[in-house]
Amino acid sequence: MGRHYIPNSAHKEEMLKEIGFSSIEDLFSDVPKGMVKEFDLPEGKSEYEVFTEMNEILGKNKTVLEMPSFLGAGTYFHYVPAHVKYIIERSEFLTAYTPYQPEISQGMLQALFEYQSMMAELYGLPIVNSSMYDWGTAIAEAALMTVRLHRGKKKRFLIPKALSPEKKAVIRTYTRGADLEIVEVPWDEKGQLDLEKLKEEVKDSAGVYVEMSNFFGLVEENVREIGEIAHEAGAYFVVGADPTMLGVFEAPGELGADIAVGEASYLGSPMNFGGPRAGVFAVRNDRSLIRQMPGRIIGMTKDADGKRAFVMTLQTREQHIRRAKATSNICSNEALVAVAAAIHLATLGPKGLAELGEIILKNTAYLKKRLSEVGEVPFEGLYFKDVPVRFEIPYDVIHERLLERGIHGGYYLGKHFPELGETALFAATETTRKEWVDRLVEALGEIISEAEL
Amino acid sequence: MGRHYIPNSAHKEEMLKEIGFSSIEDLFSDVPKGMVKEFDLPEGKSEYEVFTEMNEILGKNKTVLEMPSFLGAGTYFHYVPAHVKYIIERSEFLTAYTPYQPEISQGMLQALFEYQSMMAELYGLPIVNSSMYDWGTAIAEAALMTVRLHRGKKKRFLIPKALSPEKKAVIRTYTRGADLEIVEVPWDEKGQLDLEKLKEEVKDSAGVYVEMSNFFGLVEENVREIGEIAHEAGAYFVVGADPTMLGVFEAPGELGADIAVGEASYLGSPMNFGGPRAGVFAVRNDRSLIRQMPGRIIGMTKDADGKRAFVMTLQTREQHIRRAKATSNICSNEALVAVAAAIHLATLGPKGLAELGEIILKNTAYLKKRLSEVGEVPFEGLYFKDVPVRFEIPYDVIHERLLERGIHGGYYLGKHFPELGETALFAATETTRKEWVDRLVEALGEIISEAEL
Amino acid sequence: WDEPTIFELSRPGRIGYTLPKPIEEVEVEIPEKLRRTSPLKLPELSEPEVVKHYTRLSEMNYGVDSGIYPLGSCTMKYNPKINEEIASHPGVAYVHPYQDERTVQGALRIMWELEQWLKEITGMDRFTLQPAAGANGEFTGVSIIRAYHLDRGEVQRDEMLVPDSAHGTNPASAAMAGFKVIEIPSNENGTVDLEALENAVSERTAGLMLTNPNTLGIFEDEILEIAKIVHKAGGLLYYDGANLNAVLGKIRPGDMGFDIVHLNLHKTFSTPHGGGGPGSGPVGVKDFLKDYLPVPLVSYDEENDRYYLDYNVPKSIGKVKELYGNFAVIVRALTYLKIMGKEGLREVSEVAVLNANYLTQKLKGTRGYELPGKELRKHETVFSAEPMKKETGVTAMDVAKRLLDFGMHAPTVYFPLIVHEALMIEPTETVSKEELDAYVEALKRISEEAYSNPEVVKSAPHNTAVKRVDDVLAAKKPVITWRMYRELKKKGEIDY
Amino acid sequence: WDEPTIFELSRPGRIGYTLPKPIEEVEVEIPEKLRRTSPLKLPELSEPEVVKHYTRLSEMNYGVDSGIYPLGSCTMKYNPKINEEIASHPGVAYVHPYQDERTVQGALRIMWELEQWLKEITGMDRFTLQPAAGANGEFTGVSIIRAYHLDRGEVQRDEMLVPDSAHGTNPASAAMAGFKVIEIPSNENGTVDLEALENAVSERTAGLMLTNPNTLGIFEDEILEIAKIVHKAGGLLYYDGANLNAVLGKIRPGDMGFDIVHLNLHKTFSTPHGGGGPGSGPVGVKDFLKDYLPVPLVSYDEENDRYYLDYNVPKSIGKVKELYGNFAVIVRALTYLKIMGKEGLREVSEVAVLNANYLTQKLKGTRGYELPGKELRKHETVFSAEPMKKETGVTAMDVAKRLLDFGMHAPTVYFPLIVHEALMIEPTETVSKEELDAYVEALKRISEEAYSNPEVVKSAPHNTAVKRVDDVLAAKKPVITWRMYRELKKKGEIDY
Repeated sequence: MGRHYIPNSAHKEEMLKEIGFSSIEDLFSDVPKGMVKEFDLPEGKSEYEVFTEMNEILGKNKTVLEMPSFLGAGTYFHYVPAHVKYIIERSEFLTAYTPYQPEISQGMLQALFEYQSMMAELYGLPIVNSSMYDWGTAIAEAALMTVRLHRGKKKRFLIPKALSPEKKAVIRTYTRGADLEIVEVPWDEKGQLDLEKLKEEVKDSAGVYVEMSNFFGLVEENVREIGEIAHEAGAYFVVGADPTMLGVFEAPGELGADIAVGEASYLGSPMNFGGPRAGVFAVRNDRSLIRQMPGRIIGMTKDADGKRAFVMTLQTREQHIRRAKATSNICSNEALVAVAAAIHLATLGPKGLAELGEIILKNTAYLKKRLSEVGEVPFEGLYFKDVPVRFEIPYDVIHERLLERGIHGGYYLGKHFPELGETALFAATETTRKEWVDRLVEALGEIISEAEL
Repeated sequence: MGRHYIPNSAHKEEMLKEIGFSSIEDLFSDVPKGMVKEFDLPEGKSEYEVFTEMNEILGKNKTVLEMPSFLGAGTYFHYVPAHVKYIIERSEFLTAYTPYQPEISQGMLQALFEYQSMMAELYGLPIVNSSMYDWGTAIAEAALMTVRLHRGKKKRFLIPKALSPEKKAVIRTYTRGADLEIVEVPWDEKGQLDLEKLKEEVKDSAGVYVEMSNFFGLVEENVREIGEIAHEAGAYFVVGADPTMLGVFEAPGELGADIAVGEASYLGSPMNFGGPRAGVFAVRNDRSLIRQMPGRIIGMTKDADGKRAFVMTLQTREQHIRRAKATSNICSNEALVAVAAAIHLATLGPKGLAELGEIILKNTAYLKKRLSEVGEVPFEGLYFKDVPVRFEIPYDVIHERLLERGIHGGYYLGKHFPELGETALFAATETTRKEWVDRLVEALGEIISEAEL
Repeated sequence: WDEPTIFELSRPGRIGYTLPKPIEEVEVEIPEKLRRTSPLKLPELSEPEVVKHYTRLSEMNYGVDSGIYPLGSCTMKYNPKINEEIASHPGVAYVHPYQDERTVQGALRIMWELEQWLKEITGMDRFTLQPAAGANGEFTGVSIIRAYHLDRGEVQRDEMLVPDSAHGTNPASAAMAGFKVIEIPSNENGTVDLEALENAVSERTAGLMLTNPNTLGIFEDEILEIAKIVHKAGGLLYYDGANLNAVLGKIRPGDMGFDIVHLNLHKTFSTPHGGGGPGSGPVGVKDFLKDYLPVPLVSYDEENDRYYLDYNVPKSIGKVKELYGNFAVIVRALTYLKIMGKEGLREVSEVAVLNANYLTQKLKGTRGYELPGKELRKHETVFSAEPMKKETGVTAMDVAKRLLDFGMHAPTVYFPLIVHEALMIEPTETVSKEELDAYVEALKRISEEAYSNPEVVKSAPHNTAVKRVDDVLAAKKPVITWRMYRELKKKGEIDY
Repeated sequence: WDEPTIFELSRPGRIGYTLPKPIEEVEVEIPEKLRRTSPLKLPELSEPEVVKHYTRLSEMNYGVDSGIYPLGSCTMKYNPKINEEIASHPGVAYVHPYQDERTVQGALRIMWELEQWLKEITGMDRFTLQPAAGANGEFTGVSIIRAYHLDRGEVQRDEMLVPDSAHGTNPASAAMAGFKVIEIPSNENGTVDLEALENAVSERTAGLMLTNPNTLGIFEDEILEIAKIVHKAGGLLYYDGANLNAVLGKIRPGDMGFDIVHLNLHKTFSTPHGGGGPGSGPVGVKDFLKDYLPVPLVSYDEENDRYYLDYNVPKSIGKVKELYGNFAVIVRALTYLKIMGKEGLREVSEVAVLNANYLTQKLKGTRGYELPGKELRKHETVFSAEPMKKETGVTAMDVAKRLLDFGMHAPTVYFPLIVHEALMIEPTETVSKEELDAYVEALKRISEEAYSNPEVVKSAPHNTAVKRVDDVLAAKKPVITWRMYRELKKKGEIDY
């Protein structure tokens, strides 16, 4: 098998002869003796066999189309319009690589320039790169960047305690080499970032990170104030935002952010069991920030005829030129995911993005209202997508019983946030259906009363 | 809803004003009063809602991926390589129409020319049109064509009795307007076309039709002889062939066919619950035949610079020019299905097509061997894809019991061929798996012994 | 660029396929006289080469996603991608038409649901989805007319009336069904001449096939009188649905007096045209004709909530195509309808008509183009380049070819036949004002060129993959296959 | 052609989206200070316009299906379409990463199965699929090296050795993980200078990052000695898998002495590059390092036939990316592996190496191009255009640009850094002999042009959508967004 992908399989003898070799093994004559070996691998199969085999394996996954699911916690079931998928499957986009030759890559370059332009609008910061791996690595790179901006003299970076455990883990791993101290700022009794604690901790920090809605889905009310505290202490202010909220919520740049990050894959990409995703990375138009920025950046310029054209730019920050002194090691990024986000944004426009944000707010409010009937929402406030609910009985029991009823419940918080007790995060988006929520609440009611018996 | 497909929905007032109309209703002022009405139709829905709704409806279909199925009888589960689907989904092919403007349609024209060329190789006849609706309508058009070739002086057309009821019905409907007499020639005790009866009936016939493997899957042994009988009687010889057998079986043209027909969708297209399909239509290189041929034909020619180019040709046969005197009314055909077949054929090549034919023969042989253990195969001979099996108990009982076991049995023959008794056609292709056949035979064994108790 | 034919790309020994092994390695003996001995010169390529070849060919083709495609009477509207996504569901592709009804309830429900939409949209009472295309639908319709009259013993009704502006398929379909075709002239407005119609009808009249709006894009405002005349004479009224986009969601053929309707799902209902097909041409009839429809119909047993194939059609004309129709096309159309809904469909016709009139008014008065018939158009418009031809020698075909140079698809040309040098333009509702403006601009520029530098138009196109294609040579010396090409080339009979 | 930006195509009021209604029409109050007041200048278009725009953009882009794409070190092989079909299964797209393990057994099994393949292919004992790309994998690998030494108390091991021919990501990743990078020079053969290596290792050595074959396409034939030197000094050996295509199915990094390996699924395992990503960079380690891998791993409980996410990794470095990796890429790679099988994989490397050597030999001796280092290459080859530059002024960049005129993608240029005017060509196994011949032909023709008419090369490309792009201006006057463009244009600071 495999020969159907390999045209010259049919011409090996002829080609070898033409270049004066007598066998394929001659081409490997520089390999130490005994190193070439027979592998213990299965035989190849026909496409049909692999098609059925992979279909059968994938059929063992239960999808959110088959089973109402209330999982969120950083990954959300948004609907991706069919034309977005259709376009990014066009081989000219799909199979190209990094546009090293701009003259035959104007399509991808322009699409990425448009992505940068749209994200700049959303985040209110004019310099956007053409993607990081995901939101988590974008925060981590931002943390490293704030340290570089302080020339390594400050090695402290503040993050909220109410942050995704995934993101925390990534930040810690990424910053270990640079010996950063990552400090978690707790939430107050309202679930908001504790400003007093922040003031205590902010001294000597290179940067402060906050998200416009925290891991519990609570909209952070004091983003602007947090930024002021950071700036007063000489720290850079890094703001994370879910792009789907930015049609109705103020742009991070307007709230004082020096750097903004987010998750582009919430627009235009399905969940894919967690990947691929794409991190948004935006900064103020400030030479010092731009110089320290990680990632690929597309710029507009002109061609030899004076015509508008696009090209990768500011590459002297990058690893293929600066090597060990680069701002980041990133090379392959998530360009296609970024293009998908751009296509989705171009489809939504300002009105659609605002409408999307409102629908999510309303659906979250409905979910919260109904869940309050069967559990306790620990913090008052405005929720976006996620809602935490505390139960009187162990959540694993609830989870089991829900699953038996064909419903996938929320994300258990107790493991990473034991102080919250038997609390789980339930999420809503524009795809959430009323009948799902009603079924969930009914099931929860039943389960709780059963348990109380 | 719908405005997202309609850019000028946002500019109606402005555009109306610009052309001096004051309202949309002005544009319909020539419509009789009261004719414009409010329709009783559902409101539009979002793409997401329709996506889930259609998914749920389609999810109620049980596919042959989920359930071993032995249905054939003119529709077969062949595997379509992924790249075939991928290419015909490219919008330049998918969304174009008939290539009326050859200068910007060279892609589709060349692809169809290549389809014609490959089918000409398969069927051994050099003139091929760029598709009919399906095999059935191709036979019907061939029948009408043989009558036109006889200037309407012969109005008799012979078909085998062992022909698909679908095809028979189409032939009868199509030829009623021309007052054709359709005569069915029975099979002999070996299941082969009865040559003696044929000789009796052939007199005054405009054409004789036979298929290289009949409806029961039996390979017709005397195709050449049937052609000789037809020709001796002054009738045109029309041969039908499944293209997947033509890598190993002789080309119809070599067996004496004046006209050959077949089903192109067996290559490159899935079953799609029966449609779309595409009829192959090929004739000898004879001016009189070409003049009477139905359908679109692509030809090679040159452009103003003398460069090779492709164009629709011999259009004076067609309805848009000849109107009531056209050779057929066909306008839209099945171009994309034909292109899919061409891509699949280009992928298979001569070796692949022969291998495919052999695999089908072998799998059919295995199916026949195993089914002979539990029922009776009424005719000896070589089978391709379909195998008839007669049971001692009513087939509807067997069908029910198989379905209960998650197996879809064969096509019941008793309705259209009562003389065969409780017989059903079971089919194999290259997609048939050993474990399916073994499960089927085991289940049949159980069902039969249960019934005998 | 030039892409070689796939035969030229072939190299012996290359393989593009994988196939599963046979279940059992038995020898299967093919009788010697049937074994293939003749050459089978199929191309030999690897998969990457096949994909590159067809990718490059596709890039030499213009589709709806490439730009404006205002081919008159073809309704080249945007094909929503959600249609394609739904049609690629395994529940479409991997379903056998003979499966037990209990295992295809989804498929049957889709067909049934589509029928309900089409009934309300047309004002008909029952539909068959079997026809594979518009012409196949027309044949179905006229076959029903034939069966109806025969059934009533009116064997003498062998004349089908067809306006001179009709699509070519109308007379061709009528002839195929055994009718004599009687052509009805149009009046100076571009609509059916009532007097001529009165004179044409008789006890031999089987029916009248009509498109409304007609192929000039003009609404037959006397449609109720037309219906009265035909019905009074004992004929039936057949609606060619090719132009339904003009009245979609606003006006129903059934309310105009039509008895039979065919629709083109690939035009009005946004399914892609596939470079010439597959299409789908459902046929709807009024109640009194439903017993003549092809078998099977799809029916719904409300009591048992069960959809089924209904073969109980007592006077059925039989079958016009194998099986049940182009199901994958049907799925797309239903998807579209559900998204559009009542208001969406009305918006379609309103904007389609607005766009056509906008273009008409913007272009009107441009030197060389003439607007025949009434000014008020529906979804399409027809101009005549006759003045231009007379004054400059530039023909409608030249104008069409020159448009290609501007990256735009040409209109339908030389149709309808009653307009000399016809340019038949149907923008559809899915193009923007800017695209319409650019199209008008291009046509105006061509007019200027025709009067100042006609050669540039006559020798167009200049910027396309190939220059103007010699179709006369193609017909004179047919080269239909690669094998023929090589043979003729060898003999020196062709020089390209 | 020129395609306007999507902002220029925007018209107020147009709508391209549909959204479901909210569950309940409640007022949700956004605190005033957080409500958006700043402008949100997103484009407004209908869906057909969006699709046309991006379709046209795509047609201005060159991909693997467009023609030969021999970008050195990038392994731009054909991406089988079956990979895409499997990756579009709902069981990929519509699965949440936090779902109960019992509902994602398919996903976990796919990850587990892929790991088994990769283990055998590399000779490693355990893999993480978490890294999103090669560089992310490198960072994972060097972080493991760091954790390993720290865990053993060898805090002084802060030096990472990297050959001067290495990919730029190697030193960058090492630096990110906190290492000091020590560059090891190459010898005249183009391979690691053993003496220099001997001199460089010390008790501060954490490890050596190596690509084999290296970026010149030359196999490090002294690899066993290299391994010995590094291991003896207490360092670990890291394998940059970017060039694995050269030895796939024939030789295992583990057998060469490597302790850690990263792979690029988007290179060696045929998943598409997406215009720059997503990729996937799994990292494999020998048994003694498996406790340092990122969490979670995917394990299989044979007894209960259950796959699970395994967080029990005692000394884990943590996470290098959220969640579990680019699953949709992983699915594609496994599909490819199952089709290829043992023999298929070996065929890949054999023909990839054959193609590279064929090209090398065919091009060798052409005026202006020089072949540095050893002649025998593996999957790629590097020529220097230094003689051409000296003799004609035509640079490697000019040669690259001129190739575009022939409809071919350029090689990687100016890399590896140790070769002046480098042209780094990696044909891969999926191109045909004719494509190789045509590429050599083009390079020879460019050589002729350089010596006869250098201007035509220096001013290339001539036949592309845009002429040579001014990247100096782009860096001098950055224009990163549409808003910046408009502002700068208004101020007159840019003239395009």
